Amino acid sequence: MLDVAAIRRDFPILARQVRGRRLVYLDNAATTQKPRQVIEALVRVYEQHNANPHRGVHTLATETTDLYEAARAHVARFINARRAEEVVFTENATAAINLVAHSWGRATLKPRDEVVLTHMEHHANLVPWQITAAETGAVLRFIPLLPDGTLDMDAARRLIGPATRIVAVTAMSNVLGTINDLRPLIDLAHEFGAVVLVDGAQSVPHIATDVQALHCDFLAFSAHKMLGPTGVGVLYGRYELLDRMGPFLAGGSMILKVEWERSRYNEVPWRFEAGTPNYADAIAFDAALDYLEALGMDAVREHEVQLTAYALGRLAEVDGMRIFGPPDATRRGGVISFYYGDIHPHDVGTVLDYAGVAVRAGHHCAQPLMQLLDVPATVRASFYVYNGRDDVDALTDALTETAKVFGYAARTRAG
Amino acid sequence: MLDVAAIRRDFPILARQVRGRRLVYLDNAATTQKPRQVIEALVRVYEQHNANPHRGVHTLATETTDLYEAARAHVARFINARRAEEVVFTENATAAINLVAHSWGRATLKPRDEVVLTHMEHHANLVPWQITAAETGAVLRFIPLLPDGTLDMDAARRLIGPATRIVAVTAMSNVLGTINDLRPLIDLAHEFGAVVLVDGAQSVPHIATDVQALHCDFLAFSAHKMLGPTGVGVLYGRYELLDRMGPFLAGGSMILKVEWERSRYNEVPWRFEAGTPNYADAIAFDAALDYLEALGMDAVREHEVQLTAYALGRLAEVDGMRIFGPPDATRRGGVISFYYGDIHPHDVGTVLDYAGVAVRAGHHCAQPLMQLLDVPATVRASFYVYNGRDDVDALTDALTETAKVFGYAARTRAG
Amino acid sequence: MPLEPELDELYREIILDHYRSPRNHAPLAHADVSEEGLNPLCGDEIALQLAFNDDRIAAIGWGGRGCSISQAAASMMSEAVLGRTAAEAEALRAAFEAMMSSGAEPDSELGDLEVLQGVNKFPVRIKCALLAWKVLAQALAARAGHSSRQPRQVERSR
Amino acid sequence: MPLEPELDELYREIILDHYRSPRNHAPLAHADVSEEGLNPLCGDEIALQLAFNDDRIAAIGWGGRGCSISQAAASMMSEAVLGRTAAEAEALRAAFEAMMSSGAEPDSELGDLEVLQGVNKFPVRIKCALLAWKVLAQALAARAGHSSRQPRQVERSR
Ligand SMILES: Cc1ncc(COP(=O)(O)O)c(C=O)c1O
Ligand SMILES: Cc1ncc(COP(=O)(O)O)c(C=O)c1O
Repeated sequence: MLDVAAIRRDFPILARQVRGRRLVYLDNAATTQKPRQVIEALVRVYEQHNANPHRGVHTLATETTDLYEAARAHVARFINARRAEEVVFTENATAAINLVAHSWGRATLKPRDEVVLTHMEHHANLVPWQITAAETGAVLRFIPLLPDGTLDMDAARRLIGPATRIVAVTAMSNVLGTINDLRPLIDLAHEFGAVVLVDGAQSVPHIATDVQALHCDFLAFSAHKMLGPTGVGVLYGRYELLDRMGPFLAGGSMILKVEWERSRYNEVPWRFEAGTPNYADAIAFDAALDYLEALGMDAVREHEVQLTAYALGRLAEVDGMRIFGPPDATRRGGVISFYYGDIHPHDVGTVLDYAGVAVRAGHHCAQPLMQLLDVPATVRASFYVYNGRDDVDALTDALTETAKVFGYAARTRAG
Repeated sequence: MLDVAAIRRDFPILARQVRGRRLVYLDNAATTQKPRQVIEALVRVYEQHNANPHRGVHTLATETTDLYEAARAHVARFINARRAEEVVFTENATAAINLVAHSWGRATLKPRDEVVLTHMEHHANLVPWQITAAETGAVLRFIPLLPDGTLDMDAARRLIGPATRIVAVTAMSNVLGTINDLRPLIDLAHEFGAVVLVDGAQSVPHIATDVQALHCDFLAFSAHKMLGPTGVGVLYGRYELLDRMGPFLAGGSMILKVEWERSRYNEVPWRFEAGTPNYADAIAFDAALDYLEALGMDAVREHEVQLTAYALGRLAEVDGMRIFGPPDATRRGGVISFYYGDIHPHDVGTVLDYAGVAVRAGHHCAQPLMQLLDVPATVRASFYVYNGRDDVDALTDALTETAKVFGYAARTRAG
Repeated sequence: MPLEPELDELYREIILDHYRSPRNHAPLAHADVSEEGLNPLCGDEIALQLAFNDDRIAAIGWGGRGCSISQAAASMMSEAVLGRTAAEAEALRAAFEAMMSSGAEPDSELGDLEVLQGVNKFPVRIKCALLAWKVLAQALAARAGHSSRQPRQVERSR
Repeated sequence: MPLEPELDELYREIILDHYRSPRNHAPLAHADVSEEGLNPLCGDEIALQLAFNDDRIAAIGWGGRGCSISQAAASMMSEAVLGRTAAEAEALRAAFEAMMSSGAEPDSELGDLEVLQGVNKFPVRIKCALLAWKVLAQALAARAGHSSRQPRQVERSR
């Protein structure tokens, strides 16, 4: 089990007050807070090593290059990639998916080829495919959801077939919390020679990830959702696949030999990293991985399962509460979306903020899913390593207050 | 004049030693060091405000959004843009140029349309245009250089004509130091209805920039080359132009309304910022602009002109020194590329590093220009606000040592 | 955990009343202009219809969904401009926007609308209060002939 | 400002000698295999040609330009492998690479090549010392029939 009190002491922002109340940060699916170990690593780069990597023979440049490449190697180990060269640093998970939609998608897809997505994709794993489909004539197909918020696997088996070129699917829904059972989907896609991109933005921070065991071809995620700094995303790609892909962004570092009219491109992964990379943040991300590994990803998961089970129980006691996603905490991540009575999520969010409780209220970059759920938006509480039961209690207490403001007859049965 | 000793105290890394010697950092054209004011601003974001902007109603999200948008407004003021919405944050200058090559270029260029570049462009302002040209059938034309390293304006007048759609030109060469006289070029391009992209990666950090006076349509630059953190670039674009451009990267935030098969895109500039932006670094960049404004951009320029003049003089005393670019310090930036006797730049760089002097040795992401100069690479020393004459002296002293190692008969006439 | 007075300033009784019982909340059978707008952050949507008698707003109808502030603001707006000329409605809009954006002292002619001033303390919600008024501005502009054909977006959410 | 002893370790007299007077530094008139490689950081280029007599390297020629380390390493490599069989050359290459990459104690058969061990302390320059040897590996592979047609790149610079 995690020692939440000790962990909290590592996060300077958690000492802060919001409108005179303790900050209860439950917006972790959007971005997480940073432990001082990560902040210090960032400061250390700038105070001791800073230089443009890959371009210099001097000491600072050598040090920065080594630290940057060590971060890459660490990411590779963290997801059990075969080699460091399978890790491309991008600006965020969104840029990582765009890289695939562009460099793999535009080069590969032909009219009527099928791109299979699901009805729970984040805009980041939907809009790039809309654009690539429009450019190539490929067609989008969507795996629908069952009423409990899980993927309809029967439908998936009907949808994935010889026309399928890529299946792009999230490992965990940022709205429903659903953890998808990816292996059967991936095996199915591979049977038909399709590749599989996994959107790991919500899963990699919370669940131990092994790309070799998963058999996925691509995996995208963001450092800022796992204690790391902003401005760093990761695209993992199988080496053979990356190696066959043309560049996306072009400029310095991604080239091997430039002439006026044409260029030869560099090896993977540098072929995909044009210009000065965000090395300082990538190096600080290395420290975030250290932090998570010290906690242990299995302990992180266990903690969140327990906290989610507790939260589901407490919220179920609140009258008029409509909770989305699978009811079983072991089948979902620590992300709980709900609609409270007839109170608009935006209003709930504002009142909760007054209680110091930071939740997200909105469409969570999943507008079409909101339509399926038949709500304009939801309130979403999401957990991480520094959250405890006291945070869940603060949430439910504040919801009771919200009901009072709006004259909604909310009662907690046991609260 | 700048108080170099006082400025140095603001830069923690300058207290560091390299192999027992004072760090003499002369690799500023690659990236600059960061004052503690910037590092502290970065720490402050993470310790006090951090949340995903633009997506939340809670206090932290509001604060972060305000700080992020304030940074955008500050950048707009810094370059005298008409409005904050003309500033798009990207990962670096390279990504900013790619955005234009993609969203403007691919949508606009037709076969045989002409893209006019120059023989002094950085790969970042060359390779994206090669790719866009290959995709659209447009043709690249190059403005050649005169022997003193300035643009051949007669040739430019012959090259720019009715077929020209865009002129993409650097404001200052990162190899030669040449400061281009852009206004005549821009006026010429506009006469023919072409748009002009200015690569300001080297100029904006060193010379006061006024996009309205310049009449440029696009301007790209990087925060990390002007005391700011890594991972932040800027694309300035005239509002009317940006507003007509389709998106580049796709995902959260850049959309207005998403349906399963299609999406409507957000307003400018957010249309071009997909996913979670690198807000922490953008906010710290704001502090870098504060720092530069406190020094005064005119004082920065004046300081560099004087230092460059001094350095050109000292280097000219070194026997066997071949200096590239305009001889007049008022017509160039604080970037000096040279070739020393028959000693390969890589070797010079290594020996200088032993003296604590960090310079760049290589092709500086301008491989074809190296061929024009008929050298495999150059050594490049480049200055910023914390450099003084003592740094230049350290450089020339170390060059004398280099000659000794290689048995090259170097003598400084006055040293 | 008692609520802060500030929160009461936001959710004034009159606002909640408009939210629960919105006025003019139905489409018009015969509209001269129809416009819509949306706020992508929270998905608030407002569709507005106006019917004119000469230059005077003779009938108004609106629909949409969203948070209490956006819905109450739309309801209050519909009451406030009904019966006014286009120019008067525009003047009211300007006065309202000034109050919301700059925190300017409310114009006395704003009447009931003044209760929305409390929203000013919640920057992230200002867009909610302005949404209906922005759609009104589109509708007035459309009637004046500067219409943009497709539904215009309103403001980017904050 | 006297130079550090470490720097002398890098620029040993024998290295500078090879740099100034490179051996086998001319194209072969009749080559059995030709390969080239480049290091994008500093623009070092090595073009290598081998002529075989049975399995033995009967003639070697190289060209290119680059820093002292890359040029001296190419010169020394060319002397070291001339007259050896492909298998012997490959064994020498492996021993050299092990010494450079891992800092392993030099294999005694490396002879003069040992002077390049000092480069090991300059991580950024190791690629320079290895460039010629990587091209040799390509050439031996090409001869063995695993040739890749177009000029192969060598290592990404550091
Ligand atoms: C003239 C010029 N343009 C563009 C760039 C690219 O900047 P960045 O690597 O930050 O994208 C640089 C610096 O490397 C430069 O000197
Ligand atoms: C499931 C999912 N995919 C992708 C993303 C995009 O991540 P980012 O905004 O860091 O690019 C997010 C988070 O916003 C997410 O939750």
